[in-house]
Amino acid sequence: MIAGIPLTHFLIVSTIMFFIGIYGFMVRKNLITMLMSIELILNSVNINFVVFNKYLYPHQLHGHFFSIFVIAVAAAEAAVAIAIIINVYRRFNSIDVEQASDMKY
Amino acid sequence: MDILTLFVVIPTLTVFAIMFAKNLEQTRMISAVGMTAQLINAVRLIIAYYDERNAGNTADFLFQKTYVWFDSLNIEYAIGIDGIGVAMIALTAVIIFTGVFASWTMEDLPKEFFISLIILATGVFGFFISLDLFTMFLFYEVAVIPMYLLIGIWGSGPKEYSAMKLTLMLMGGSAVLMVGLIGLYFYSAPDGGELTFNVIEIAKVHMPIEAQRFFFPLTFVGFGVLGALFPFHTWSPDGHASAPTAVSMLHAGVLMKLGSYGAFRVAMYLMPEAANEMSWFFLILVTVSVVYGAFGAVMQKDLKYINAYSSVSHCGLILFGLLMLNKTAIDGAIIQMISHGIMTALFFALIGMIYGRTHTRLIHEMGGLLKVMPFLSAAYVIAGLASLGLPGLSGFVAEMTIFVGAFQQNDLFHRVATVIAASSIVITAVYILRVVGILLQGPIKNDKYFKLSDATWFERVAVITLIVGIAGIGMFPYFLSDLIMDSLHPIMDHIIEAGKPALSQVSL
Amino acid sequence: MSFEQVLLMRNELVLVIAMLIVLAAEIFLSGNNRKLVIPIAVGAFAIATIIAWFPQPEGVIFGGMYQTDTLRQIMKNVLNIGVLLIFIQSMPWLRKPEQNFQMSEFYLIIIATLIGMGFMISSGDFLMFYLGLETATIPVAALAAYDKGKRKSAEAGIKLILSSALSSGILLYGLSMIYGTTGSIYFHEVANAWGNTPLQMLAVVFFMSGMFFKLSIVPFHFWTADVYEGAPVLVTSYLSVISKAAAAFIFMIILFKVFPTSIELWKNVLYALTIITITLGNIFAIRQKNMKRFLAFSSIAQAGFILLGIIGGNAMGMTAVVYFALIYIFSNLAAFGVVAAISNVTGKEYMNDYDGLYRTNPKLSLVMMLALFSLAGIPPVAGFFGKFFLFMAAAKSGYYILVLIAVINTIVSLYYYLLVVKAMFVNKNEHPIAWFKSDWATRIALIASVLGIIAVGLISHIWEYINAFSFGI
Amino acid sequence: MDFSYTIWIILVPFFMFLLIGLTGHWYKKAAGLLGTAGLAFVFLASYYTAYKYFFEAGKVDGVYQQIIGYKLLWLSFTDKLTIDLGVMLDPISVMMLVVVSTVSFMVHIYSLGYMKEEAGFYRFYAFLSLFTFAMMGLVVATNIFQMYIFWELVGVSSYLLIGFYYDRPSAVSASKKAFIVTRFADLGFLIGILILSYYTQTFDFQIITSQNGPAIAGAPAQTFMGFSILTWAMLLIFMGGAGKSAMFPLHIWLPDAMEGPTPVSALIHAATMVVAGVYLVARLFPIYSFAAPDALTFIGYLGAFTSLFAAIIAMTQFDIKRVLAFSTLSQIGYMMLALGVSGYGEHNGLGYTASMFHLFTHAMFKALLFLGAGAVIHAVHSNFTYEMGGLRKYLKITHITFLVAVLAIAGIPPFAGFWSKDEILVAAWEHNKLLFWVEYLVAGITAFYMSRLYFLIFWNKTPHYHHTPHEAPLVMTGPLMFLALMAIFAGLIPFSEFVSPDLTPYHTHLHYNIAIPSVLIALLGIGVAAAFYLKETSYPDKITAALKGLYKATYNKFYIDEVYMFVTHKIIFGLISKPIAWFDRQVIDGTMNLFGIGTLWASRKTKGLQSGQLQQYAFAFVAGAVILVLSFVYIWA
Repeated sequence: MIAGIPLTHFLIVSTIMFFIGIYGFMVRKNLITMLMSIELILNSVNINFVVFNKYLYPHQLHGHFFSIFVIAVAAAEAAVAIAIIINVYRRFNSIDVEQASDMKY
Repeated sequence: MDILTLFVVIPTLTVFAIMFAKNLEQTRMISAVGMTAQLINAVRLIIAYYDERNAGNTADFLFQKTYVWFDSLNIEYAIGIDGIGVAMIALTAVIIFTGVFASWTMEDLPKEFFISLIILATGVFGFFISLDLFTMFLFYEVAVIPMYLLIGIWGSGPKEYSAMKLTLMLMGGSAVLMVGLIGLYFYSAPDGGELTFNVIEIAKVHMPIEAQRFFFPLTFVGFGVLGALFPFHTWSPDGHASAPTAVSMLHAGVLMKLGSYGAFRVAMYLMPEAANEMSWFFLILVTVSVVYGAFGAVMQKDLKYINAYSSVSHCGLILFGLLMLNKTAIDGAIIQMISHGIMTALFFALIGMIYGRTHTRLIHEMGGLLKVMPFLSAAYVIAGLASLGLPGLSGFVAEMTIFVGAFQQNDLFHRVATVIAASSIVITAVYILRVVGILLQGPIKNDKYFKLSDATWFERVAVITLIVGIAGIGMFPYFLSDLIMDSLHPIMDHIIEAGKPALSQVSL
Repeated sequence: MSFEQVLLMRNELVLVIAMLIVLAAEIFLSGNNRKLVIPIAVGAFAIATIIAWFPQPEGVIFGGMYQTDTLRQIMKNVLNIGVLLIFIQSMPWLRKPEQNFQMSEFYLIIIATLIGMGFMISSGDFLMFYLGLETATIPVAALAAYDKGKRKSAEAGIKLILSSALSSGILLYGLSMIYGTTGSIYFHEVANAWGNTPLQMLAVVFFMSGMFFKLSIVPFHFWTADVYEGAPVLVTSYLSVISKAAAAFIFMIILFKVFPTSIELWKNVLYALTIITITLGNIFAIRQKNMKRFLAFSSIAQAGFILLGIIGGNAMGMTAVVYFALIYIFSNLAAFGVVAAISNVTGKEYMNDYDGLYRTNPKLSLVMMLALFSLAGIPPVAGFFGKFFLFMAAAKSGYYILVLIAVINTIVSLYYYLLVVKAMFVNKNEHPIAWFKSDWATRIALIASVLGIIAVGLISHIWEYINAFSFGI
Repeated sequence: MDFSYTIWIILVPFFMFLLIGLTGHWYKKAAGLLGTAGLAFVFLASYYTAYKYFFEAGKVDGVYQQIIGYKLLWLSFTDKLTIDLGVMLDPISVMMLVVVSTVSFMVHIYSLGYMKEEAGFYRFYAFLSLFTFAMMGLVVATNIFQMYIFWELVGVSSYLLIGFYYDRPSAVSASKKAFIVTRFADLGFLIGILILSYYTQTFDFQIITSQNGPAIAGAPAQTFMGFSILTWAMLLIFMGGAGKSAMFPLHIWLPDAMEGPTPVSALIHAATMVVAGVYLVARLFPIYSFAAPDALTFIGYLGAFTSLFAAIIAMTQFDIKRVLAFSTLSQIGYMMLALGVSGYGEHNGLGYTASMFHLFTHAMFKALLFLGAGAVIHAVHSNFTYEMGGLRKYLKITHITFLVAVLAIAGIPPFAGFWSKDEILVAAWEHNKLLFWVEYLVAGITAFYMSRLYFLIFWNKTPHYHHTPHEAPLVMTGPLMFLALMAIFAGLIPFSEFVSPDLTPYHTHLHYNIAIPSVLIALLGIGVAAAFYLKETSYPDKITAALKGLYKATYNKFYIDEVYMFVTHKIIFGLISKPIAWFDRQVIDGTMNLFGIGTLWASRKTKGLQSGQLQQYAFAFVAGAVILVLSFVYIWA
């Protein structure tokens, strides 16, 4: 199914995803969108793990395992994050990240 | 318990005892008793030291004890003492003893005051008995840090600023020093033996000259900051001006000596090649500081500032003697440590007592005090005369030994430095007599001064003890000089031996 | 896998049990009895700490994912002691009525993160390491947002969770490249396959960035101050002390074990970041007025000092880091303990609120002073020894200039520590914080901390004990 | 014979000082008697020693010996350089014992009357004892460093005594000036000692002055700026002597020192301490003579100049104590000159002998003059001659004794001054004609201003006195009479039989070809003075008007004081000390503060970094990572 696609293509995709994620994290003001950017980063990592495993080390499963754990952890992270975002919304009446800057200097 | 450790234990016990004191009376009684015990112990030490020497013990350090502390790092609690240390301990014991009496009427937070003061003294005693650089450094910092509270809480004037400046500058010195000490440690076994902080052990090895060139300035300057080395002396005027009486006494009297003692015992003794090679540079600095401090004192208006600058000048003379690198000059430098210690303590004690009565330290606001407080004024004159090097008082002995020693260096550079430094004795006379003239002599300027009383009994105890010290050294200097000279032989052989090749290269 | 092998995870197991006990108590207690959760939790944890203390053999399980040895045990015990002190300090705070409905969460979350740290410290491969790291991080974000009613707390929570997610993303990206280039996630295999290729270098830098975030090394530190300020005091102390110590430890282990051949790389990284971190941490700390924020920045500078122990890559450095962590825990907990006690009673958290504190609350002031002196490295309290040995460790590898810069920085840090001392002892105040009687829990915690501060330095056996098990590259 | 008891000559005054100083405030008046009793012992012991030394034990084979009566190791600098404290007896030190003890004893007695009203009576006696102790220690010094020690001590006792009336600002500043000026000179002394001792490796007088010693036989060959190193050393040592003996230009302190009580002026600032410089040169004379003749010549010229300079100023002064002070300067100049023109051995040493002789006689008549002046001041409560006149009617004994002293100083035979001055003039004539003529002139001026003073006090017009002046009590006139006897007869001592540079006695005789002209010029001086001042005349005013500028300059002591004031206040204080104080506070301390301020400034400036914006934090994070990657992966790897 993926036989014809070289490794580098995957890596290019994952790298682009990684940087889109980072870019999104830095410019999007909505906390939820920022969280989504994080997910992009994590997914790029997942792609990396899986394709490295598949292409380079097909006799073992470390990468697959790792990506599964990452997905799980990402879910946990999202849960906590969204809970906090809700709390932020209650306190600030907004989920704009720039509003949440009471503390500085 | 061995006699040296007692010097740390007695004040520590005193501190604990003070914690349970209820009021000022109890606090000062405990302090006085504790410090008297310390003084007695110092006398015991002197006797024991002479006994041991007379019995033919020629070891460099007597009463040596070594307890391993951090085994894997070979850090020890190593103690031992030679004649120089005995002298310094006696000095400290005298000054802390008088310091307690000078702060007899400390109303504000007396317990805390005496505790801090005695902790400070503990650090000093510990420093002088230590042979291990780590322990020595530890005690050194213990001695420095209570200064912050002592000045900050009980000081006067811009006390917060002064306390902060003093503490930071001194700790800055000790920070630099720390690097030097660590360097000494890692070069203490160039042939692959066990690394050590022990002074005796390090003195035996030959440290590579490149390492010495790097660590000697660090160590020397590190100690030098406390010894008021120009241009790192500026903590001294502000610090002394703001400090309460006993603290000024102890600080100028003993702590500043810690700096010069360390510069000698650690920097110069352990890194003799670098000491020989670099002494010229520091010699320029200290020569400047001798004259500079004296000139700085001439136009000051505040009694404590005058004395602080005079301390810069006199402590510069100590370093000057040390850097001359010969027995006589260093002997003189160490006598000067003792002499200046007692003398300046006396000065600060008197200034404190005068301030306690007139509530000003500006000399122009006072006048004719000789009439209303003859005892204090006479004592002030004696201190002044000691400061300007009157024979029969301690300053003369020290200064002359330094100058005669300095003149044994047979080249133009050292000669010129000596003449410049010697000229400070004239400037010293100028500012001392100026103060005496304005402050003590002349008509009484302020009518309310007629009501002032002379010294109380506890003030007299402090003052007389110190004057006896000054006059004792001044009239019978031979014992002190001999005590120091004996212990100087091995050290100087070490330093001079190291300097021989270096000197032939740099002879002017 | 035999029972003995499972018992190698004893520390984590007892913590899990303690957590279950707390959970059970939370479920079964109701009404007025609910407050019993607090002593039950603290008691359970205390027992767990004691059990974890007993010596145990070294070993490897899960095919190398989990390994334990004495040094890791020591580290875990150090963390346990710290957490125990935090728990004791937390008792009066959680007894307050406004915390009534969420007492057990505090304990549950902290124990959970502690378990995460245990696994992280014991990890033998990057997967276990990652899981431990996340377990130790994500719940803390919830803790930071613990004061649900406060804006600052919510802000701290969101800042912590998002930035830590970003950092772990970047760290993971680095890990994925490590996996890609070496084909393994086991520490020893990675180390064997390590070739110092540019991609691997990139991977190491990404990995280190993630760790620097945890250690709050400049410029990865910005979250620290805001989170510390917003979070409840005890959470702050937990964050600043326990998580940091654990992260520093495992960071050092991985550098020493996995990337020893890249020492040229990470040495230079550490060299630069040590200087920047200590300096900037100090400079930022100087201007702080809020005690928590102030301690946050000071803890940034302290992290810089920890790097000094790592940079030399020698056994002395490792001992010094663990030793320093121990001392740091005691010192910082004492400081935070005082801040917490005052904050609990009066709600005041600013430095000028402390003016004249000594005249009304001398004992608290003394504890604070000792703690600050220890942080500043003033003898005879333990901080002096910790710092001195860190410097020695760096100097041992020849970094004298670095040490010189670091010690000069200690003067700056001394300045701001003295500012607090000055506020308490010197400054005059018309309305100082009135005298109050601390409850016994606070007292026990503070006394224990002070004993630690004094004893850890003077008693050389602690150092010797740690030193026996540490190793260099 | 054993002279070890002589140590008590030093120690007794010292113990008196301690005793009176520490306990005197309990018995006040008795302190004077106590001090005087101590001095009586010193007086007797000194005379006894002199007798024993000169007539019994001192001479071996016709040569006087330097006898070490007592010696104690006080401090050792190196193996060779050690300070001993001890007593060395040789002709000049024994002579000085006599001089010091005589004058001091007389002053002690005199002060019982003169000072009895003073509040600080016991303090006065304590200080007098201190001074006597120091001066005795100085003259019997066995080595140059002992001399320096006591040199400083006499300096400080002089300081204390000048400032005795410490609530009088003028006295305070005078004492300060005296101390600082001499201290400055002592710096030279000290450096001289350092140089000398470095090259000779000894302080001991016997060794350095011996013909085979390291200073003379083994003189170092180094030169510095054209002169041999020993010349420099001896010049610097002389600087100390010049300071104490108030040679130009270090003389400025002496006139001001008259602020002290008059007995003090008599003792310290006329008879004993101020001649210490002369004594110092005499003590080291062999070195000057053999190893540093240039220095000796310089001393001669300086002495001559000072004597002329001071004599001219003395003519214009109205404060009787100042006239006497300048006359003292002038006479010390004589002594210095005599040393300068002296050679070594036999008759060549006449200058040396004459100098010591003049020192001796001068001590007697100058002390007498001061004590007499004290009696006058005591009687009229003023120091100024224009408030005096005609006092011969009221103060009979004082008048006679004062007259004796004036004649003695003017050099009228057979009074003491004549004999010693004659020897000086002879020595000058034989060695240096220029100096002779200068001194010849000065002899005339001396006779003039001394008789001017005498006439102004005891003759001239009688002003209106508030209360009738009355003669001083016996306790004051007694010493006057004793000293008058000395002033009459001291000249008859055959001094060359006792004192000579090579310690070998020789004979001198009167040189009529010099003695007669010198008496004539003295008589001329007295005659002019009598013409001007015996009665109130207008001559002085006329001459003053004619020489207005010169007179004013002279009256203001040639503005030397002003020059000093300028140097000290404007230059030392204003241009060195104040700038240093400023520099220290602003620049050095400012630099230290700058570190602090700079750090705080940096702290404030960087606060924008911590903006509170999560995304900026993230940016910093990523940027940090990228920078690390770029720098470490691509540059360093």
